[in-house]
Amino acid sequence: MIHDYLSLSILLFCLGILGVISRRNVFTVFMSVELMLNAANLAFIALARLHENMDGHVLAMLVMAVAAAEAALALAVVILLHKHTGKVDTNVFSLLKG
Amino acid sequence: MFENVLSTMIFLPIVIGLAAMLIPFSSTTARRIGLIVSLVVLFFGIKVYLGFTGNGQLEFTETRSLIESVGIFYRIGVDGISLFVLLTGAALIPIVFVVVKDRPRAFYGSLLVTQGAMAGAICAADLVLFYAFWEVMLLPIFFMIGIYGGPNRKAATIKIMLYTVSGSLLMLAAIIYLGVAFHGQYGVWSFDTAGLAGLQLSDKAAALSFFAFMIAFAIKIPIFPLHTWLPDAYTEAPAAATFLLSAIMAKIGIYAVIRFIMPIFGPELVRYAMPLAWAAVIGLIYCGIAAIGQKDIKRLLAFSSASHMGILALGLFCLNIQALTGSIYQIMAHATSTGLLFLLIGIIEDRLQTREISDLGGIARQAPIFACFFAIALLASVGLPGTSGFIGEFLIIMGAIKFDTTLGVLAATTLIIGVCYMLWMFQRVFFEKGNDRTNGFADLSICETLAFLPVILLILFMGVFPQPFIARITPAAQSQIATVQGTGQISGQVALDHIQPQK
Amino acid sequence: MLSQWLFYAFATVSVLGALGLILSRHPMNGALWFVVTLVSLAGLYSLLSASLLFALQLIVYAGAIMSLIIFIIMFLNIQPADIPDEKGKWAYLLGGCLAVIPIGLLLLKIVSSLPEGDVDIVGNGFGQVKSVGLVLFRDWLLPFEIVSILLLVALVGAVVLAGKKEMTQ
Amino acid sequence: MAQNVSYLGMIPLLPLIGAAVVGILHLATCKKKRLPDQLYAVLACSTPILTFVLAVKVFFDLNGLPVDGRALTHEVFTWFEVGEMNISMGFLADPLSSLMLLFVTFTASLIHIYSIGYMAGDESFAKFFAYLNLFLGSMLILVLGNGPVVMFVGWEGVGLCSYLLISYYSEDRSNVLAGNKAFIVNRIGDFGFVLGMAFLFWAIGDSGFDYISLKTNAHMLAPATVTLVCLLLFVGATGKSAQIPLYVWLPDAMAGPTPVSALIHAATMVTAGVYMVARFSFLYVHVPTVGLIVAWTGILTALVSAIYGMFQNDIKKVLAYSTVSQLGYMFAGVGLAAYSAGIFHVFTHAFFKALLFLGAGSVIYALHHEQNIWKMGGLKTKLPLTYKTMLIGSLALAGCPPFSGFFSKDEILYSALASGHTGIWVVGVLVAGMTAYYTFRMIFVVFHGSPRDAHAYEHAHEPPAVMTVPLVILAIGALFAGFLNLPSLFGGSQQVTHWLAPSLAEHAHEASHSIEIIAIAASVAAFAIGIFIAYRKFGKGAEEPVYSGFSSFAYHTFRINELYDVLFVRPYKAIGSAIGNLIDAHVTDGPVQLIVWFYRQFGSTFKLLQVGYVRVYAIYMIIGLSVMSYLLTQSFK
Repeated sequence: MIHDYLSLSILLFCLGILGVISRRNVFTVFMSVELMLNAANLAFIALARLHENMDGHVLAMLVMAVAAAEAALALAVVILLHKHTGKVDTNVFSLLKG
Repeated sequence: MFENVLSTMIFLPIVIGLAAMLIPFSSTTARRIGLIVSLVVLFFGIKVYLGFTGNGQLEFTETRSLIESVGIFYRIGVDGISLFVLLTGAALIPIVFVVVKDRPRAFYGSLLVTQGAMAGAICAADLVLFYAFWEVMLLPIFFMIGIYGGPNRKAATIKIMLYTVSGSLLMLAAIIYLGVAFHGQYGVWSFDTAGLAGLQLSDKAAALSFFAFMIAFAIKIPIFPLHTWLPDAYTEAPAAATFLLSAIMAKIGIYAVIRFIMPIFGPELVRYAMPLAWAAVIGLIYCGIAAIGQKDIKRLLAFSSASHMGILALGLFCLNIQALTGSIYQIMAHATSTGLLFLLIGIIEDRLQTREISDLGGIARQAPIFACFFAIALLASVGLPGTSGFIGEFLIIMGAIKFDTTLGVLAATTLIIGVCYMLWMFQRVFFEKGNDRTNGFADLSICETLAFLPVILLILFMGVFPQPFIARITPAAQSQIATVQGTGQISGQVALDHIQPQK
Repeated sequence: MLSQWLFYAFATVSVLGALGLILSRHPMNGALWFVVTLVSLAGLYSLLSASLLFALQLIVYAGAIMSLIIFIIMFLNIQPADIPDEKGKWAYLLGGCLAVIPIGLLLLKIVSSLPEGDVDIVGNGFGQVKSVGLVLFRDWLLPFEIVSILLLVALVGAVVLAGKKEMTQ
Repeated sequence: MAQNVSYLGMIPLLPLIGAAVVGILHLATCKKKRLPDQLYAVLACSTPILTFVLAVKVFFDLNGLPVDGRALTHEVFTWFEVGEMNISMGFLADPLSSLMLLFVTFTASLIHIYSIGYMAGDESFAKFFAYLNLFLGSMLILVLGNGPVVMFVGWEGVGLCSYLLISYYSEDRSNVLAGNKAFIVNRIGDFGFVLGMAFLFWAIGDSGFDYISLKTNAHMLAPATVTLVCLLLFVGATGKSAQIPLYVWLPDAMAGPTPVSALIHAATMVTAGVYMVARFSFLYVHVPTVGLIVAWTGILTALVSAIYGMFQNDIKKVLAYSTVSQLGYMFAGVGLAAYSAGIFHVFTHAFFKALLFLGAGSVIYALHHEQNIWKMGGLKTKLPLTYKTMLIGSLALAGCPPFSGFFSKDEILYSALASGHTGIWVVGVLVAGMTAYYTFRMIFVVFHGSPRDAHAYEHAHEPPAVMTVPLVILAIGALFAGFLNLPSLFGGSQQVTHWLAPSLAEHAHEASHSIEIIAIAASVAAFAIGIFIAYRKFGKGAEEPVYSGFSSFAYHTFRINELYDVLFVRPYKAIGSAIGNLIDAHVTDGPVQLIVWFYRQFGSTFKLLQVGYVRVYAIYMIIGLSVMSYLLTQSFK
């Protein structure tokens, strides 16, 4: 049964990756990252259940906290981006172009 | 302080130099501090000279543990060869502080740090320690060229930096290899020169390490065709940095060949002496001819310096006592003459804001003392008898002819080549009619005259009475030759005795 | 048996939500789809006896974080014209699938080498507030504190960033 | 055998001290309050006179020694000692060097005194005298040096002074160029000298590198080495003594002040090559082939420069070419192993050529630096003393019996005939005629006829006594010096030859008196013909000729300067410029540039991957991850 949970977690993680690499909308990209975090959380909790050890739960909580911090910062950046360009497109940023 | 003379000579300038960079002194104060420190170093240098007995061993040695687990020691000392290189540096640097004025304090700080590091590189008897000082002495030079240099300073800095650093890294690899090989043979770690001389290396390994060292030193000397960084760097660098590069650093390259390559890679040096000597001679002729085509006075002198370094290098590779003694003697002679020339050119550049030969003229009339000093340095540099340049050049040519007739004949062309561009330059800069720019040229002040005078006298003295110097050089040179030719090979056991520091 | 059926239900819903997220054009739609995923994940947590996490998932994730995101989307008042037109989206998705499949397969392979276990409810306070709290404050105190500092910094950073008038060029 | 005396070192040292004192005083005061010129004059003139006194002492000391042991030495200090090379700074006075010493210090003293008048009022009066003293010091080192290396010190030193004094009026570019040319051409010769020295040293130098040891060990040399060494040393001599192909610098060297031309470029320095060949006579005598090369080079130089001399307008150029020509005679003499004849010609030449130059200097001085003979004329009434002394000098130069030049030149021609080298003799006689022609062409044009420039003529006046007294003294020398070596034909005993004999390794060319009479008759006839043609053409006034055809070619010295310019100077400069500005930056630095280029290409290729979109970087990452995963999956099997 645990294998099913873990497989679901992998599926969600892969969907998150797909979202990150194929979409240009900042919000979608951001939420795809959140999806990946959640997939990881699911794996943590499933494995915690498997080993009956609650460290996994604690880690998942920490991940949530980090996600919250990330959300705060990322959204601030998004606001800046929008203020600056009026767009929510990641392709607007191309200063790294060689 | 009086027990550790050499350490004082090394670290006093470094510490004060770093302090001068950090503490907000005024430019003049920094210059004065620099002058005092360099005079103190000179004082210690004279002390070393007086205390030197010349027994063929390292003297004034100090040994401290640095990283004992891998056998790296702080081990310094001087012998008959390093003594004169050390003294040349100590004697010349005070002039820089008198002559080069109105530079930011960091400039003077850099000068001091370089001075200390150079003394360290000269005195070091441990390869890793040598490598450390070798790198440290370059850093301030990079800054001096990159920050205070001429219009194309950035390109010049990048070029010299990449050149020297790539050479140094090759050397570092070889140093590490030698250390590992020593550990493999004797079961202990050591980077002591005397000990490494006893290593038994396979032919291939020895040849590779030899070339790694040789390339590093050949870049610094420089030996054709690794000289191409030199014209740009010498031209763009401020006079003081050019002075350091030409008068002292290039000489440390020559010195390092004698100090490290001769004992450790004797057989390889014998095997590859001929091609290396050819490279040196080609460089000597090539750079000498190139000098005639220059329009920039500093660039002309840069090529001239490269050409003269060719003859010094040739002296190393002839592997006979005349040529080697000549080379070591020429280290001092060329340092004084070229160093002086670059400083005097720096004065022209400072006062007239130009280095173009075509902008100059008639300076001899405006500034007779200046012209006289310049002429003496120039004549020494073309090897006129009665000046220091003759003795070294003569000995090297004699040695070269003994080594290989063709090489010797080609080396002797330096008599003709050198005089062509030097006279051409002297004519355009000092003779002919002055122009609006040069008519206001002020002669050397009394202070500057007094600063240059000892060196001028030294040039003449070394030309007339070379024997006091040569008598101290020949035993050391003789023992190096003997080492190279395998008759004076040091065994590894000696190294093992070295490894435990004397408490 | 029920738990198994519930798992499949939640799993299906969460995958659908995730697909909705990555496929929907407007971020608002995506956000709503994502809430569905988060809620169904909360259900899965409860199936795994993680009652505290179940609550936190609903409160913090589906509640606080998602409402923040939705709030921002609304705050920016994104017009259809502002949304990037992603012409090659399907090509990217297809290519992305190709790139992601080996990763998924590797992970599945790793999972299949793990021991299997069932998901019956565990007794003696597993996943309860008290026991998780004991672990958290006893064994994980330092990471906890670090995360708190991280949150503080993020807070300050967000204020600074969002408060800027113009981006400095 | 050789006697050690401690005053020998003083001889070169004195003028050097003089140079240093005058030079330092000049440098220290020239920008502020100038010291009076008289002080410098006294300081500078005292040293050559003192050295002359010492030279006389050396002569008498030598004379007091037995003939075989006539050598004084003074080892001042070990100069340098490296391995088997032990060079001492030492001096040697033997009959050869003492003769040189005598006339060098004698003419130098007179010319120093003369210069007081000639250079009066010059802006850097003191500098001139410092250079002159420095020159004298170097010349004495050259003459007295006990071995080739010490000689080389003086050899290069005189070259330097020559450079400094030619460039003396340094404002004018052509003067400085002449100086450069002199120094560089001399250096080409020095190149040969150094190599010759080196080969000699590695052959026999390790058992002492002074003349005495070399002479003792010379028999150990392989013939090939002797030939090589002698040829190389002769290259040095051609540079210093202006022989084909390196004579080009000497005519240009006339850019210097006239006393300099008299001292350096006529009387002393340029004869150093002859002296050197005579010094190494113990080597040259073993290689007659090289001697023949030397003799032919000399006599051809004499011929060519006599041709040039016939078509020159500048009074100093005429004298310069005559110097080159006379030097050619000397080399013909030493080349034919008639060393004493060559040296004797050096000796007499010093008197009459110095006299001629100083006389020319008086003329130039009187005419306010006019040197073109076609602007002079009729000066014999205005400058009677100069005229008389110059006439004596000219007769000596032209080889009129019984003036000094007659005896010395004749001895050379005689030895050519006696040794069977008729070709050399014929050319020599021809040159003697040409010499008479151009010398008297100069005398007639300058002093006879009517003034061509009335204004200059009016203002011309005899220079002060300080200049004329040396003229008179030299004229006496030019008159009588020849009698010192009077051949037995005239009842003399060849004192100079006997004096020099211990120093030189000479073959005497014994021949009958009849041959000697033929030789004398031929040269006197040549002299008479030459002077007759000169009188016919110029004796009663003549206008400046227009040179065309051959004469123009000869006036331009066969365009040798242009030829050298095209053959050597320009290509050298072009190569220098090419190397310095193109080859070094693009070819030698090529490998480095190639590496740089490679790095750049590498970078700009990979730059294309940096599209700037975050998403794309994520894709790269995922692709990498995916590949890694694939590989790991494979490896799990």
